[in-house]
Order: sequence, then structure tokens, then C-alpha cells
Amino acid sequence: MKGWMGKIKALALLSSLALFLSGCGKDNLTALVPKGYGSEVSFNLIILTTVVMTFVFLAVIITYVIVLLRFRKKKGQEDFIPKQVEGNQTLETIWTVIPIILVIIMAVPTVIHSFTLSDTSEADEHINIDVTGNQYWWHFDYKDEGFQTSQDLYIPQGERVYLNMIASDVTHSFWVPSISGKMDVNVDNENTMYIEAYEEGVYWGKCAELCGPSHSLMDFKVIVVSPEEYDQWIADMKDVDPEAEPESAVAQEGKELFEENNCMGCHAIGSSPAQVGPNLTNFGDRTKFAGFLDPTKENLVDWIMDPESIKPGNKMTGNYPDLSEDEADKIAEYLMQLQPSEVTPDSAGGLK
Amino acid sequence: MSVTATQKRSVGAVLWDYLTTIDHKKIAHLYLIGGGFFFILGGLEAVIIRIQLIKPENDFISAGFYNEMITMHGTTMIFLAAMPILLGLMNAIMPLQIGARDVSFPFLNSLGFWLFMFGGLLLNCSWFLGGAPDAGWTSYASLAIDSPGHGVDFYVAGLQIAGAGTLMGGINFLATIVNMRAPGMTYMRMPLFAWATFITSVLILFAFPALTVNLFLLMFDRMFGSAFFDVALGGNTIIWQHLFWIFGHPEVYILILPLFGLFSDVFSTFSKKRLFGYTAMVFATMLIAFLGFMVWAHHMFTVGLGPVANSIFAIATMAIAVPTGIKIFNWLATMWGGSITINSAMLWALGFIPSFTIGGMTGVMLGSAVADYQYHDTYFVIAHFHYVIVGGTVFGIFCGLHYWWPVMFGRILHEGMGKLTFWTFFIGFHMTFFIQHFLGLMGMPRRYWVFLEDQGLDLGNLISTIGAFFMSFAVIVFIINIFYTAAKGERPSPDPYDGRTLEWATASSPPPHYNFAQLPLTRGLDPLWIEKMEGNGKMTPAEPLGDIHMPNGSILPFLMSLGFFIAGFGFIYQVDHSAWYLALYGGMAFALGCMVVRSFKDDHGHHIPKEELEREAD
Amino acid sequence: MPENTSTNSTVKAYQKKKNKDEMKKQLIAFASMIAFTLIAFGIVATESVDKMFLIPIIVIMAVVQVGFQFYYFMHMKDKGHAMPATLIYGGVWAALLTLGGLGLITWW
Amino acid sequence: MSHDHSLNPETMPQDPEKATLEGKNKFMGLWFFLGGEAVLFASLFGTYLALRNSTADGPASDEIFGLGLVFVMTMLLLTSSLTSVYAMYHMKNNDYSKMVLWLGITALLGVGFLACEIYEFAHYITEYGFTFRSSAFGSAFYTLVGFHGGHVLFGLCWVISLLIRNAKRGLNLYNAPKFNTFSLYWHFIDVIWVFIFTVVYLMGKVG
Ligand code: HEA
Ligand code: HEA
Ligand code: HEC
Ligand code: CUA
Ligand SMILES: [Cu+2]
Repeated sequence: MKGWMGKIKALALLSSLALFLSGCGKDNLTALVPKGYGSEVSFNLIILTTVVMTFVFLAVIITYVIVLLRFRKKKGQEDFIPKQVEGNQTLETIWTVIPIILVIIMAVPTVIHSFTLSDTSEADEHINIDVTGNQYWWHFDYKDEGFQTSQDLYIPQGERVYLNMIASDVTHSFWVPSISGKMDVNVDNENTMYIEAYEEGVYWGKCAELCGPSHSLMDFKVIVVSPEEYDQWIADMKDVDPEAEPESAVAQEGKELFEENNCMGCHAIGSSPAQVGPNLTNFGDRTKFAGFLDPTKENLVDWIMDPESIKPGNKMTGNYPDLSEDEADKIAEYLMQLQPSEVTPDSAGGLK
Repeated sequence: MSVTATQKRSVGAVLWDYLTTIDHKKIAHLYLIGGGFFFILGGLEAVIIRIQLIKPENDFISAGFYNEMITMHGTTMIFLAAMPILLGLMNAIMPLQIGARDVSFPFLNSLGFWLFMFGGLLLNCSWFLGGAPDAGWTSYASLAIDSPGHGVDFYVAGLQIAGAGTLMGGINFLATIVNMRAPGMTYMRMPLFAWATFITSVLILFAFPALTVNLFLLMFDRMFGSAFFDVALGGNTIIWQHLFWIFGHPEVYILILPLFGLFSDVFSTFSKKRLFGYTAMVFATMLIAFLGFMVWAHHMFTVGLGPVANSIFAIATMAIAVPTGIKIFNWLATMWGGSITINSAMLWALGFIPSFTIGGMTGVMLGSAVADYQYHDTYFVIAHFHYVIVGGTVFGIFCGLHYWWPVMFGRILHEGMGKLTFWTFFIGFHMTFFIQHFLGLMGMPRRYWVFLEDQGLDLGNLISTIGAFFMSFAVIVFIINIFYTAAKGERPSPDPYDGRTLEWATASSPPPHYNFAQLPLTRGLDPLWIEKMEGNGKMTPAEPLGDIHMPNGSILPFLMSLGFFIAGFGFIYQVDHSAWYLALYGGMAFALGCMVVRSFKDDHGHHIPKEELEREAD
Repeated sequence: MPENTSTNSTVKAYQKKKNKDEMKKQLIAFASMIAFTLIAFGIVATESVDKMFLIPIIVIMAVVQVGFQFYYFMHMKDKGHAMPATLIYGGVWAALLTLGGLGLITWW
Repeated sequence: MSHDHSLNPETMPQDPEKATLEGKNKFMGLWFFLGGEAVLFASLFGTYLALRNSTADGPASDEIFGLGLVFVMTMLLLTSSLTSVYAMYHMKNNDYSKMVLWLGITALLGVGFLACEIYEFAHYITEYGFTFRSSAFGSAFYTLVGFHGGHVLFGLCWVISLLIRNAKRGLNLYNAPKFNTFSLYWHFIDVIWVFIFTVVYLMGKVG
């Protein structure tokens, strides 16, 4: 078993290299270059089954080609009546038994890893984060630490992190292809999965269950930092003073506008367990905001003024007073300077 | 009844004839026309999807509209295109293959068609009435409950009506095969297409009720305030997923098994050999159907059912590879040693083997639960099921149409255009869907209105879209072929392909409406072939020539379906205004009234006298 | 004319007797169905059986009772019922799977 | 083929309901339909089982179910099953008037059953405020039991229209299969009820 798995792994490595070289996918998004435990386990099975399938396909296609080459109706033999064969016990047994064996070969590791991947018995000894899927954004509650964040999930490299996931409105599905396979985020019950990332970096996450018009824009990021940086980040986040006065005057005005225009009704800065909209505590550190927009001032102003045109069906539209471009600009200024920590996606290598 | 006589009749008379017909061959025409219409509609929707995805962050159509598009594409293709066309083929051919004059329940047969048609129309009315359903063809409960407007209500009402029609079709075929096989046609002498019809009907019978119930639950929740899927009141949305897939997985075998039967007949005919391993083929079909009921949760591996459930369903899923493999290899063995003719019908069958094998293999890969955590809800799944559905079902439908066109319409399709259709479709198909496997693995989830720039997905999507244009071209060629054939097509003999089974043993092409003046006597598998080999050339009659009893046509199926159609609107709109209850009760009462009329009138059918049969035979 | 018409009166008499015997069996089936029902209601009303056993017992009694319905009242035991029986068992199998699916793994 | 001829004891075939092809078809068709119905009710039972404890602060099953009425309903329906057996017995003996009589009794018992059921539902609604919308349990309960009730109602309409349409026709090979399929259907309704009283009421009472 061991040596055999080793061979598979070598093969996996080789083919992943080949795929990588041929430009198959974006490094921090593709499932073909695993950078975490879950995706590695899945990947091994993908390779194993692909190898089996290649074998099967060759068997079929070679016979097929021979048949087509040898047994076409021949010129001059139009009236030839082939022998009417009823069947052949040996042959039929062979092509029943071999597939059974192949299926067993694939089924055994599948069963084993179904169990390893859903084993949550050690959850208490590891980091636990509550994940909430909402129509079109993700919320992360570091409940052991007592603060929340949204959109960007920070985890330490090389450690197991247990995610307890539930949806607030409709079913979503949590997927970070490079790090782990997906799990549905149901409305009915809490699902727990664990992830473990091997390398520092910023990884794309996607919502994989149809959840409304902006389903395709419900991206998030997983930011994998070193364990030391992670501790630093936790400390910084806990330290945030939501009332802190921004340095620049414009941002100061922005802060007031933010408070006046009902933004606070939904968005918390600093920790606040209730959330209708994303927590903005470390908004200035986002690699993308609203899931997929570059964090430029223009984009942010556009968003604040008309989120509907950017993310159809989002739950922010129409729930706050109309803003002038100038006001939006000031709010943007304020939001973009919310950078409570030194530990940022950039320090993890930046979003590629 | 000769063809020229038909042509002379006025349009009105033909129309009335089709509205009231209960002849299985004409109902088949209706199914093919209805299903064909919806296939083009679904295909156009597919093309719109592909145009939207031709480049990153495209805004050809809006996000909400895109979701309506995929939902209607999936729903239309599966319920309103593929299944009806298959029911059409079964209707046209199965009774002939078992040597029957008609089906068991001709009235029900017609009712089944009209229910499908009106259900489909009802569903598509949503486009014009505030938006189509947009929760995916799977319509998962949490999103379907959340969906505003009436789109999902149309989905519920339309599918409920169309589904009832399908169920009737299934029961009808079952009773027909059990009770109406011609003398000597034992079960183990039935052509595989007849067997496949039988087993598919069993699947319909056991799978559709789960959908019916599920649709009721959704309807009650959306229209009458119940709480099946309302978590706040203790509801559970996973119930929807279970019931949907308890129906849904058997459904995908409903889509493929008839064509497995068809391909068996085609391979054997065009190789001039009897089917290799007939018994194994029959039992493999049964086994696939049986296992098909025990794998539904492979669509739910990521729901969090736990490792035990996932493992069981993974193993059961992979097990289906075994009977399917038996079939693939038996087909190859059928051709092995044969004398293979390659015409356009056979081309589709030959194209099917590698295409479907790839689709089946990716199916087994999906069946490995742990790997599915990566594949699920990505373009890998889209690639898988288009490989089996297009590479299996659609190829099969084209194969069947080319093969049986003479039986159904008395003309033979143009070969050259047939081949052009095949090659462009075949190339376009692989172009569109092969690349999607990689798109999925590279991180592209399905049902994505846009994919983002700079994620390495551009080229793949572009290729995929170009492929779809190739397929459109092929379909257009096929449509031209139909019109060309209708106008100028060759009139074949009743047995143009040197056939082996009874659909080629009729007196004329197309067959007379009573099929066989005298029921044929079957003396073994491939009955017509046996007679030909023994030098008889045609079937021995199993009965003396006598009067034939045939059922009468009726407009009631059409009217009843119309009643349900109206009631459907009533159901959908009564939430807005109680005046709509009028439509609800009115439509229902009308349909029930038709039923009462039907049951209170004795209808003993009519007799075709022996003399007339003799006259026509000359 | 119907094919299997028999004008022979001894055959008629035989037929009548057969129907009577059949009716007797059906009456016995009915009596036992009533008995089962009484027992089921009885043990639930009196709470005389432990809950752990009670549910299996009443379910088994229901199944047996339904067997009587099918085999005696609906004649599934008679000739010519092979196909109906096959399909009913198929339906029961599909039904059990559905029940298993919803009853056992909806809550996980 | 003499469909319309009334039969007399001398010309009666052994099984009038299966003597013609139409009869055989009806017979098979109905059985297959029942196979499908089995799955239909299984889906409803499954839903009920999954939701039976989801009472969402509304009334729970053991609080509201009363066994007395259910027992009466059970007896009514079981007996009606027997009476329809009698009807078929007389059909086979070609005794049309007795058959009609027993079918009439069957219908009356069915009406009694439905009346009890309507009373029961009304009682739950007025007494406990327990409705279709109270909780997922409520929805599942009314849907399952209501579907069965709907089947009973349909069966009643069926048998009554059969009795009316054939009042003057007597028994013949054309309508014998119709009576027979009705009686099969009626038994099946009884089968479903056996599971309903067991799974819903008895198990619900136990909690
Ligand atoms: C015609 C329709 C059709 C057919 C025939 C199949 C056939 C199969 N399907 Fe597919 N499937 C769909 C239509 C179909 N499917 C659809 C529509 C969906 C998506 C629904 C949605 O979510 O919208 C889907 C989704 C789907 C999933 C869920 C994926 C996901 O959402 O995550 C899975 C998972 O197991 C699966 C598996 C299989 C398997 C194992 C088969 C098997 O039957 C295949 C068997 C065939 C072979 C294996 C090839 C021939 C065999 C040999 C040559 C022998 C040797 C082979 C081996 C030993 C491997 N299918
Ligand atoms: C029988 C089933 C069936 C068939 C045949 C097809 C056929 C096709 N499908 Fe579809 N598909 C589904 C069933 C099917 N599909 C289902 C169930 C889904 C899932 C939906 C969901 O997620 O809910 C899906 C989803 C789906 C998607 C994914 C959407 C998404 O997730 O965002 C895509 C994308 O490429 C796609 C493409 C295609 C294409 C290009 C074809 C082509 O093969 C189509 C070829 C046909 C044509 C091109 C005909 C066009 C004809 C003309 C243009 C002629 C016009 C002429 C006249 C008017 C005279 N399909
Ligand atoms: C009704 C609640 C609500 C109100 C009021 C509201 N928002 Fe939002 N906001 C949301 C939601 C929900 C989202 C997530 C949208 C999405 O991605 O689909 C969001 C997203 C955002 C984002 C992007 C967050 C991120 O991390 O990606 C910003 C910035 C933002 N809102 C700013 C504002 C400002 C400024 C105001 C006030 C002028 C405001 N919001 C008012 C609900 C609200
Ligand atoms: Cu959330 Cu898709
Ligand atoms: Cu499936």
C-alpha cells in the first residue's frame, strides 16, 4: 500500500508539473496544484482515477479502432453474411471481472479518505472559526478570540483550522480549490470541515452553490500567514479601537458621513457579532472588496453610490440615503485607511 | 391509406386529425415535433449561455437573466426536449417491434402527450410574464423559496403537468409490453429497444412520483404558506435535495437507457450480426436501472451527510460502471467479425462509443466522493453530463431519427447532409465540452454569470463557445435536411437497411395505421432476419385475415390538458388575487368534466373490415 | 363471444364453490387484520409494552396486515399476478430507499 | 366481440374482469399505477418522518392525537375493504344487484371515514390552533393525511360515477374491469391507511 501510494504520488507530481508548465490554471486558484491537505487528498484521488480511466479508455479505443479497420463491409463481398455469434462466456466474464477489480481499486482509498476528511474529533484542540455564508459575502467569526472579520479569512500556515459553517439566507458552498475541496454551507445545520494550508499566500475562494444573481461574484480570499504573523494579526485585531480618529481631515469627515448615513446599521467597525453587511474593521487591507473589485478609490466610490450595477441583487442596495459623489469619496477615504494590522495580504505574498 | 391521399386533405382536416389522434404513430409525430421545438429552444438558450461566457466579465445578458437562461436551458432540454423525443421514438417504434397494432391505452397516450405539451408551454409562458424560473433546473429549496416573482411557480406548475403526462406514458408502455406482444414474441425475443422501453418505463413509474411530491411540497410552501423548507418553523431544505435526486438520478438513466436499446439494434443491423451477449445486455440494463435508485446522494457529497453515507453512495455509484462496461464491450463484440455499413445513422452510433465512454468515466471519477469535493458544482460536472447527455442521448436521438425516419415518415433522410450534420456536431461537441473538464479543475464553478479576468479561464471558454457554434451549424443543416427530405426525399421500401426486427416487416413505409393486417408470428430473436435467412423474406402470419378492432380518436385529451393548463395559471396567480381561484377551479372543473364525459360514454372503437384490408393489400 | 365461456353447468358449480372457498379465506384474512389492529391500538393505548419494542411490533403488524390485503384481498397470490407482484415489489423497494433516505440521513 | 351483452350465469367467463384485452390492460395498468403510488406515499411518509418532531413551539403529535376517533376511522376503512371484496365476489358469481349493493355499502363506509377525517382536522384547528402553517410538522401531517383523504375522495367519486353510469346497463365485459380496478384501488387506499395509523397516529402517540 505504502510504496504503491508513493508511486501514485510521484506520478501526481509529474503530471501536476506537466499541467503547470502547460499553463493549466492560476496558481492560487486551480485544484490541479494542491497547496493544502484537503486538496492534496482529493488530488491524489483525481490522479488515481485518471490513471484507471486512461487504462479503460485505451482498452475501449484500441478495440474500437481495430473493429473499424478490419470489419468494414468489403468491396465485392456485399452479400457476405457474418457468423451470427451469440456470445462468449469467457470474454464476458473478463469484461465483468476486470471493471469490478478497477472499481475496488478506486473505492478503497475513496472510503478511507471520506473518513479522514470528515473526522472532526480533534476540533477542540485546534483553531475554530465560525463561517456564515450570506447573499454574496462571507463572514468569519473568530469566536475564541472574540472578534469578527469578513471577506478575507486569515489562517496560520501548517495548522488545522476547523470551520463551522452555516448560511443565513440560502445555501452557499465554501470552496478554496488550492487548499481544500468544497463543503456546502446549509441553512439547516452547521457543517464542519477543516482546512490546512501548506504554503503562505493569498488564495481565491469561490461560492460554489447557486445562490442568486450575484452567485458568480461571491468570491473571498484565504490569507495564509506564518503562525507568528497570525498571532500578531489576532492581537492587532483584538486591539482595534473602533472610535479611533482617522488622521486626515477628509477621512474624519468620511467617518461622520459613515455614521450619519446608516452605514453603521449594517457594517460594524470593530467587533460586533450581529452583522447585516460585511465587517469593515480591516477594510483597508482587503485585496479585493465586495469579493472581486480592486480596492481603488474609484471602484469604492462607484460601489458606494450604486452597488446594484456592480453586484445585482445585493442586500445593500436601497438601504441607505442617496449619496453625492463627494460624500462617497470621503467615506471611501475613511474606509481605505482602516488598516489595523501590519499583517496584510501583501505581507503574505500578495494576491496573484 | 396512401400518402397521396393524405396530402390532398385540407390543412384543417390534418390539424383536426392530429388534435384528436390516438394512433401511436401520429402521437409519435406530435412528440417529435413538440420535443424538436423545445430542443431548438433549449439549444438557443445554450448558445446564449455560451455567448455570455465567450469572454471574461462579459455583459451580453444580465445576471438575473443568465440564471433564468441556465434554469430554462436545463429544464427545457431534460423535461421538454430529450424525454419527449425519446417518448416519441418509443411510441413510433416499440409497438411495431413487439408486433402490436396499438398501445394498451391509446387515450391515455394522447393525454400524456397533450399534458407534456401544455406543461411545457405553461413553463415557457413565464418568459413573457415577469421572468422565468431562476433557481437552476434543480431548484434547490432554499433558493427557490427565496426567489421573487412567479418564475419558480411556473417551474412547479409546468413540471407538475408535464410530469403527469410522462407518468401516463410510462404506465402505458408497461401495459403494452406485458399484454400486447404478438404471438411468439416472448420477453427474451424482444429487441433491445423494446426492452429498454420497458425498463425505462419502470424507472419513470418509480422516479416521477418523488418529483411529484417534491413539487407539491414546494408549491405548498410558495403558494399556500406551509413550512416544509422554512427553517424557522422547523422545515428542512435537505428534504428537497433528497427527493429531487431520488427522482433525478433515475431520470438521467431514463435519458440514456432507451438509447442503449437503440444502439444495440443499430449496431447489430449495420454489422449484419446478431447482438453479442443478448441475455447479458438485458440483465445489464436491469442492473443499471436497479443500481440507479441507490446512488442519488452522489449529487450531495458536499452536503455534509457524513462519511458513512458518502462511502456507501460512492461505492454504489462506481458499481454502475460494471454493467455499463458490459454493454460497451458487447457492442464492440457485436461489430467484431461483422460486415459494417457506415451510413449517417451508424455514424452517430459509432460516435457515441468514445464520447459516452469518456462521459461515463468522468462519472465514475465524480463518484469518488473525496475527489468530488473538488469537482462538485464546477464545469467538470458540466463536462461530465454533457458528455453523457449530448454524447449519449443527443447522439442517440440523431441516430434514431436517421435510422427510423423511413418507418416514421416514409422517406429516407439525405445521406450527404446527414454526414455533414454528424461531423460538424461531433467536432463542435468535443470542442465545447472537453475543455470544460479543465475549466472546472482550474477553478471555474458552474452557474457563473461571469468569470473574472486574469484567472486563466479565457481561452478555454472561448474554445468552448466556438464549439457551440459548430453544433448550431449542424442542427441547422439537420433542419434543412428535414425540409429537403419532405419535399424531395427518396421513398424507401419498408425494409431499406436489411433490418432484423419487426418494425421493418410492415406492409408499407410508413406502416398502415393498424400496423399489421395479420399479426406476425415470431420464431426467435431477430424475427425478420430469421425469416429472411430461411428464404421466406417476410413474416408468417399468426392469425387468419379478419376484422381489426381499433379505438376511436378523441378531442378530450387535448381539452383536458387545456383545462389543467388554465388551472395552472390559477394556482400560480391566486397568491396575488383571489379572482384567480376562478381560473383554478374553472380549469379543474373543465378537465374533470371532460373526464366524466369520457367515462359516461361507452366507446367501443371501430372495426376495419376484412374486405378493406384485402383491398389495401393489393 | 368471450373465449373462455363455459356453458357446462358442472364447471359452473365448481366455479361457484371455488369462489366460496376463496371468500372464506378472505374472511379469515379480514378477521386477522382486525385482530392485528386491535392489538396495535391496544398496546399503544395501555402503554403495556416498552417503547423500544413497541414501534417495531406495530410496524411489523402493519406489514403483515398489508400482506393480507395484497395477497388475499387483491389476489396477488393468484396466477397471472407475476408482473404486478414484480412491480409492486419494485415499488416497495424504491419506497424503502426513499424512506431510508429521508428518515435516516436527512438529519446527520 | 359482444361487449354490451349483459352476462347471465350461463355465459359468464371465469374472470369477467380479465376476459377482454381491454380488461387485461386495465388490470395491469392499475397495478403498475399502484407501484408508482407506493413511491408517492413513501416520499410523503419520508417527509413526515423527517419532520415529525419539528414542531417549532407548536403542538406536538402526542399532545393532540386522540386514538378513539382514529380507531373508528380504521374500522370503517378496513370494513369497507371487506365489503368491496364481497362486491367482487358477487361480480364473479354474476350477481349484479348484490354487487351494486356491496359497492354501495363500501361507498357509505368511505363517506363515514371522510366525515370523521374532516371532523378530526377541524378539531385540531379549532381546539389546538394546529394548522398546515403552524410548523413543518403541521405541514407534513396535513399533507400526508390529506393526500390519503384526497385519494379516498377520488375513490368515492369514482365508485359513485361507476354506479350511476352502469345503473341500467347491468354487468358486462366492458364494465366488469372497471369495477375490478376500482376495488383494487380501494384496497390500496386501505393499505396506505394501515401505515398512516401505525406510523402517524400510533407512533405519534408514543412520541
Ligand atoms: C444521460 C445522463 C447521464 C448518465 C448516463 C450519467 C452516468 C453517470 N453519472 Fe452522471 N450526471 C448527469 C447525467 C448522467 N450521468 C447529470 C445531468 C448530472 C448533473 C446534474 C446537475 O447537478 O445538474 C450528473 C452528475 C453526476 C454526479 C454528481 C456530480 C456532482 O454534482 O458533484 C456524479 C457523481 O458521482 C455522476 C456519476 C455518474 C456515473 C458514475 C455514471 C455512470 O452511469 C457511467 C457509467 C459508464 C461508464 C463508466 C463508461 C463505460 C464503462 C466501461 C468502459 C467499463 C469500465 C469502466 C470502469 C471500470 C471505470 N454524475
Ligand atoms: C438534454 C440535456 C441537455 C442538452 C442536450 C444540452 C446541450 C447543450 N448545453 Fe447544456 N445543460 C443541461 C442539459 C443539456 N444541455 C443541464 C441540465 C444544465 C444545468 C442547468 C443548471 O445548472 O441548472 C446545462 C448547463 C449548461 C451549461 C452551464 C451553464 C452554467 O452552469 O452556467 C452550458 C455552458 O456551456 C451548457 C451548454 C450546452 C450546449 C452548448 C449544448 C449544445 O449541445 C446545444 C446544441 C444545440 C443547438 C446549438 C441548437 C441550436 C439551434 C439553432 C441555433 C438553430 C436555430 C434554427 C432555427 C430557429 C430554424 N449547458
Ligand atoms: C442594509 C444594509 C447595508 C447598509 C445600510 C450599507 N451596506 Fe454596505 N454592504 C451591505 C452588504 C450586504 C454588503 C455585501 C454586498 C455583497 O458583496 O454582496 C455590503 C458591502 C459593502 C462594502 C464592501 C465590503 C467588503 O469588504 O467587500 C462596502 C465598502 C460597503 N458596503 C460600504 C457601505 C457604505 C459606505 C454604506 C453607507 C453609505 C453602506 N455600505 C451601507 C449592506 C449594507
Ligand atoms: Cu453564494 Cu453562490
Ligand atoms: Cu446521478
